[in-house]
Amino acid sequence: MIANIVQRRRIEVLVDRPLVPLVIDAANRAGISGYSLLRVEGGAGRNGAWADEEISGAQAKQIFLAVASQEKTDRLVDHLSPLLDSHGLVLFVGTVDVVRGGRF
Amino acid sequence: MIANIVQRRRIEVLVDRPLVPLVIDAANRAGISGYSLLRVEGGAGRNGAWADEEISGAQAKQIFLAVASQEKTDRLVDHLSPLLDSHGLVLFVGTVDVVRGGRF
Amino acid sequence: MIANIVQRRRIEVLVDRPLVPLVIDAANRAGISGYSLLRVEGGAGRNGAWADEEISGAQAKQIFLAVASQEKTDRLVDHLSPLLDSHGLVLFVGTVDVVRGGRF
Amino acid sequence: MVAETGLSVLLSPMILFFVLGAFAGMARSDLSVPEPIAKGMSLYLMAAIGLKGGIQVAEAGFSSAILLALAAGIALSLLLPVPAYAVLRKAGGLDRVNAAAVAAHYGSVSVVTFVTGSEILTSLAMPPAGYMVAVMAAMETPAIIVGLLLAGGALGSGARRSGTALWHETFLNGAVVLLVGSFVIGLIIGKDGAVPVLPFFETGFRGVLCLFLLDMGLVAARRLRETRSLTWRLVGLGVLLPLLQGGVGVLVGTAIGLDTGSAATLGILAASASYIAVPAVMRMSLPQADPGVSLGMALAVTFPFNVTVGIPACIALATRFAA
Amino acid sequence: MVAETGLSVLLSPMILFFVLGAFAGMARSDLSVPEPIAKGMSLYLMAAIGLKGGIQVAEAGFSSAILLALAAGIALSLLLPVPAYAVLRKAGGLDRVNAAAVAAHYGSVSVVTFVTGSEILTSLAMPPAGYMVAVMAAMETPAIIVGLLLAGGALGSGARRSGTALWHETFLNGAVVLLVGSFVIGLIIGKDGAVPVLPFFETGFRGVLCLFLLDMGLVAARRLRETRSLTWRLVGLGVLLPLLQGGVGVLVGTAIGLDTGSAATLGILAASASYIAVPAVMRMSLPQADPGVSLGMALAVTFPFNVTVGIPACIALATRFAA
Amino acid sequence: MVAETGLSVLLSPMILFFVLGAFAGMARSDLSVPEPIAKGMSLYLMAAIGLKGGIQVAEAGFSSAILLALAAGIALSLLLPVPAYAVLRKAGGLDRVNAAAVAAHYGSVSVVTFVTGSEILTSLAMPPAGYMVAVMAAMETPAIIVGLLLAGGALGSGARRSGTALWHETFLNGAVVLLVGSFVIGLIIGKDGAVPVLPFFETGFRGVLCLFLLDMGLVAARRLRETRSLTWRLVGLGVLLPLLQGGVGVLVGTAIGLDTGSAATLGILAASASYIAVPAVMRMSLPQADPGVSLGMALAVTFPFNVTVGIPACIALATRFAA
Ligand SMILES: Nc1ncnc2c1ncn2[C@@H]1O[C@H](COP(=O)(O)O)[C@@H](O)[C@H]1O
Ligand SMILES: Nc1ncnc2c1ncn2[C@@H]1O[C@H](COP(=O)(O)O)[C@@H](O)[C@H]1O
Ligand SMILES: Nc1ncnc2c1ncn2[C@@H]1O[C@H](COP(=O)(O)O)[C@@H](O)[C@H]1O
Ligand code: NA
Ligand code: NA
Ligand code: NA
Repeated sequence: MIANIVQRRRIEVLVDRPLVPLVIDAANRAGISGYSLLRVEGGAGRNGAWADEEISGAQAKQIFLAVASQEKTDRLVDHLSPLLDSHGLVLFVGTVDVVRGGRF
Repeated sequence: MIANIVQRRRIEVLVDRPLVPLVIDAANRAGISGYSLLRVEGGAGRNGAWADEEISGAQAKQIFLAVASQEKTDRLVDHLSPLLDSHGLVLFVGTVDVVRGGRF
Repeated sequence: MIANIVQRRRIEVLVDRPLVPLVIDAANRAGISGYSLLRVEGGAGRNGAWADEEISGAQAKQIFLAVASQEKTDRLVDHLSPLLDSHGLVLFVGTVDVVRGGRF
Repeated sequence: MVAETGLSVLLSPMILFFVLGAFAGMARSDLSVPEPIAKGMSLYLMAAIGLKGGIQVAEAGFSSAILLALAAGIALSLLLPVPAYAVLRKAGGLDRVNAAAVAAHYGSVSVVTFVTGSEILTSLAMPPAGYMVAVMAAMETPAIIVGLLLAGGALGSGARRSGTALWHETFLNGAVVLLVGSFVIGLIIGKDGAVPVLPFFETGFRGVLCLFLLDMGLVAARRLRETRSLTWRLVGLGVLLPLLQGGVGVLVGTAIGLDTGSAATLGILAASASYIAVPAVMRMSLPQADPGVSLGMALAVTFPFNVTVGIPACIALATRFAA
Repeated sequence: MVAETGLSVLLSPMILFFVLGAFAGMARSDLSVPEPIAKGMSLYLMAAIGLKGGIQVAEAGFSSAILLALAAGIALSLLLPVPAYAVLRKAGGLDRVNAAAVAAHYGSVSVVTFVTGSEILTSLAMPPAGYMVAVMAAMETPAIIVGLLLAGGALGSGARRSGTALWHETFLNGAVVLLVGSFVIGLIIGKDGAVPVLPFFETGFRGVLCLFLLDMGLVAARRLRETRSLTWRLVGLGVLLPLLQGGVGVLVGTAIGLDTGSAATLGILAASASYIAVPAVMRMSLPQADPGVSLGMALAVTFPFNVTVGIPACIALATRFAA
Repeated sequence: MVAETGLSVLLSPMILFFVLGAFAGMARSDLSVPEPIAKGMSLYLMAAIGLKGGIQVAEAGFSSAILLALAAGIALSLLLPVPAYAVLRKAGGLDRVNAAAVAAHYGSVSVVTFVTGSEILTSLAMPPAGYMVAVMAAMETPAIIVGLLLAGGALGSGARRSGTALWHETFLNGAVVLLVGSFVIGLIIGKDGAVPVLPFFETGFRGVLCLFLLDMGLVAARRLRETRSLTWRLVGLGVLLPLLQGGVGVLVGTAIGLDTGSAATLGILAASASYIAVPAVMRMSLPQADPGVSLGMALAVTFPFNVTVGIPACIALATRFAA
């Protein structure tokens, strides 16, 4: 690979739609301003199975996906950790190579 | 990171919609009860390109996404391996850090 | 795991919908013929926040997801690198274990 | 009369489509209505009833009855959650946060229950007054504030966002904005101005309601099947609360002098439980509450109960009071 | 007569929208109908025809013709896959599993082909009887069972799920439930009860069909373009099978004494191939079958052929038999 | 007259729904129209106006006016971007690529502005001629080519794809295909052939337009709020360009002898800016252009301006010229 490549963390937070602003807020406070929201169509967890056909959108979920430096990731994890159980978030962090990753 | 972090496997299975129950079934037998289903809007493979505008939903696909321990992952892979070719599944497994991952 | 497992790269390219054919084209030239397109429902970046409710689909985005060998991945990254800034693409590459990965 | 009304209700196409959906959901059929279609139909229904309500008020003119009915609706939405909370804690065995969340759902209203009730009343030649749409919109959100007060200390944790954010969610909730907005548009354009658009909002109305209720049946049945949060006690309360609240609503409506159809509708509103506006606000403001409990009760128990039994019961009661 | 019918068919707005879609798909235009909208339209069309069929039967009353037609339909769905399977193996060069899967598609029916045929027949003043909707619903799934038997040993691999799951998929398939359910609702409410909802299900019907056929044209053309599984032989069979099966259907319909429109419709049903119910079940029960083959033939070859040539041919044949 | 027309326009249900959407978007309400529903409504609107235009031309017969109007429309689409480009560079401070992209948007047209204008003209008893739909379709894409020429050297980078791909995008763009296709279908079937499908395309038309404009209001307001690319100068040009271009359009329309309604419509088309066809092509062919600038101006400034002020202004001007 010719381009300048850096390692960054790839953060995924599975979150109920009405709580997405909370996660974005936490990300902004952690210095993460770039993110994407993926559509989740269904799933299962401790509360049984769900599908987003629900008329009430309150339980529909999205994946908040952000690529960020280790440092910002740590800050985001710090902000979200206390909410994981109370708000039913699921959070996991992988590692990716980013081309021209300086801006993340 | 202050929270207790563990390493888990991140499993993705690309699967035709009508076959999703098969994968969920295999996951349950492997002890994996938490998962999410992501929307896939199109793609291409050995059978050419497709888009989910198809009137018949039989070829629309989803991504089955689950985070689980190495042990459960191995069991799921064992269950699904024989179906990869016959049922046209695509399966890959990454590694992620999970905060408060005890329950996975 | 009993099956024959190989390591492959997992490429994600965040791309505006009208530019997807460009990425597919680059992938084909890199020898990557299998890919999936994921729905992205919103996000934020240097140009502020967006949601795909936009009436004009020109700014709606998809994630181009492909699993490929290191070699093909390098070629794809080479092809796309010059476009990252001019076309506003976001590209990152992770590592995954693939069962029966010979064909990727 | 009750039995008769009940039967004619149960054999109307709308209710039969609901039953079909419930059957398909119970039997695990793969029948499903795409989520954007369901949301599109609910936007259509809300715009249509808002518009028609506004036009009717523009025709009938303002009256003190409107203000009385609005005040009664707001009072019901504010007060009903209190006894409901007590019952849910005692008889339902819920903790503070969950009881408060459920109480807020039951203090608020269900748009589709309202629409179904209005259609049935219209077919029985006692349509509710046009301003009842405004009453419904006014009842959507007061219960949320009471619910949060009842949850009390629990508010603390989400506090950072909840000041303005809550206020905002409460008054600028999509359903409220669309209902009130269409109502005002109806008021402005009046009957004559509405001529070009009414065909759309009238021709399709009952048919769309059929398909929407088909989906509601599917959703209610699936939720009943998948839920792990409902106990038999809670199911019982999901039947008891609408009966009690519906009775109070009809009583209040009759007491303030509403016509029979409107009094019955106030009862139907009081009996109904929100499954759109309130759940989203609760998820944001009381994230510790289990949505499985509140949505399970509102959607899977109370909604089907109201559509089949609660509405005819409110109508019968209002008719008796009127006689 | 054939030519005349054919021309008037080809110049109807519905078929012209189909042709427009096919043109756009062939020319790689980026015109597309969002998938939830397409699904919403198909729910609407199925509810509408179920309802209308039920209402017509409620009007006309039950008769032995209904039972005869149902029996004929089920028999066709069960038996047609057998010769189709033989032809697909011999002339089409398909292996056992794929031949069985395709045969199941052709034994079952296409709702949109049925609707298009009914509209054309109605415009020619020989509408099919209301109960033909029930016949269609009855023909949806028997072919699936025969297809799986024909696939024989191949069943083994998916066997774990296939016992109850298959039974379930077959009888509680969404399309079947909605068609039969709406039919029963139509039966129950009758013509009078349907007054409030009919405007919705009638006013929009042909227009929705236009937009749906626009999408079918797009989908068929794109599939034809993208497919890698179709050979010229299979394309030929995609034209031959509907002609043969359509002929048999018209013959049987005439033989059991159906009126001309209904006999033509039985032929159209026999000639049509499923692209909704069957593909999903096959994907589940015969995952080794290549959906590119069966959907390619059913959607990209047979559907366009039927809509433009097969339907007029069936009508012409039924008219000749009647004379 | 201007004021009067303006007021009656502002109080029509369509514009009031637009205002409601804009209010909800500004107030950050969570009201939203699902994206597939919005796309479905725009397909419906385009099919309906194409069809109706074709039917009207089939009725009225071809005339030299049609060719004149088509030529005028194409000329406007080709020429208007040139002065717009100059203004955008000088007064707007945009670089070459962005000025060219924005100029292309303003040379092209907005379908919804056209439809809204036609409805208003019809309510004022001066409906535009049926062929104006064809004029609109003809104006959709010429501006794209001029825009790319203006961008000049910048074309280089995307050059590989742009030869055939651009040609293709330009002429087989989904909106163009659907508009022209439905127009041709209308021409073929004529008034009589359209009887079965017209109820769908007429009954719902204005109501669907209301809901679509509700969504446009939401989208425009949200874009105005989120945008980081708009300067006050660009906002000013988003008002000035439609006024100038609209004036030229009305002038040309009057000069070539169009009736008042059609001349006003040519002005409305010239004043309107594309936010569907052009943005997608620009994103592909001029990826270096910031879509925030062009969409911000077209959607968030010019569209609301036209719907509330620009359309009445064009109508008033055309009426004055006619007098
Ligand atoms: N192990 C997992 N892997 C992926 N998604 C999960 C997992 N566990 C839970 N989820 C998702 O998170 C949601 C909430 O989970 P829970 O908090 O367990 O109720 C579920 O409905 C799933 O969509
Ligand atoms: N290498 C790949 N990376 C990501 N997705 C793939 C890949 N190969 C196949 N797919 C997806 O899997 C589907 C089936 O692939 P196939 O089994 O090759 O026909 C395709 O339509 C794609 O959506
Ligand atoms: N760090 C990030 N992580 C995930 N998605 C991102 C990130 N940055 C940008 N994006 C996505 O890429 C789009 C374009 O970003 P930008 O090029 O910064 O305008 C955004 O709208 C997001 O959807
Ligand atoms: Na209530
Ligand atoms: Na058949
Ligand atoms: Na213009």
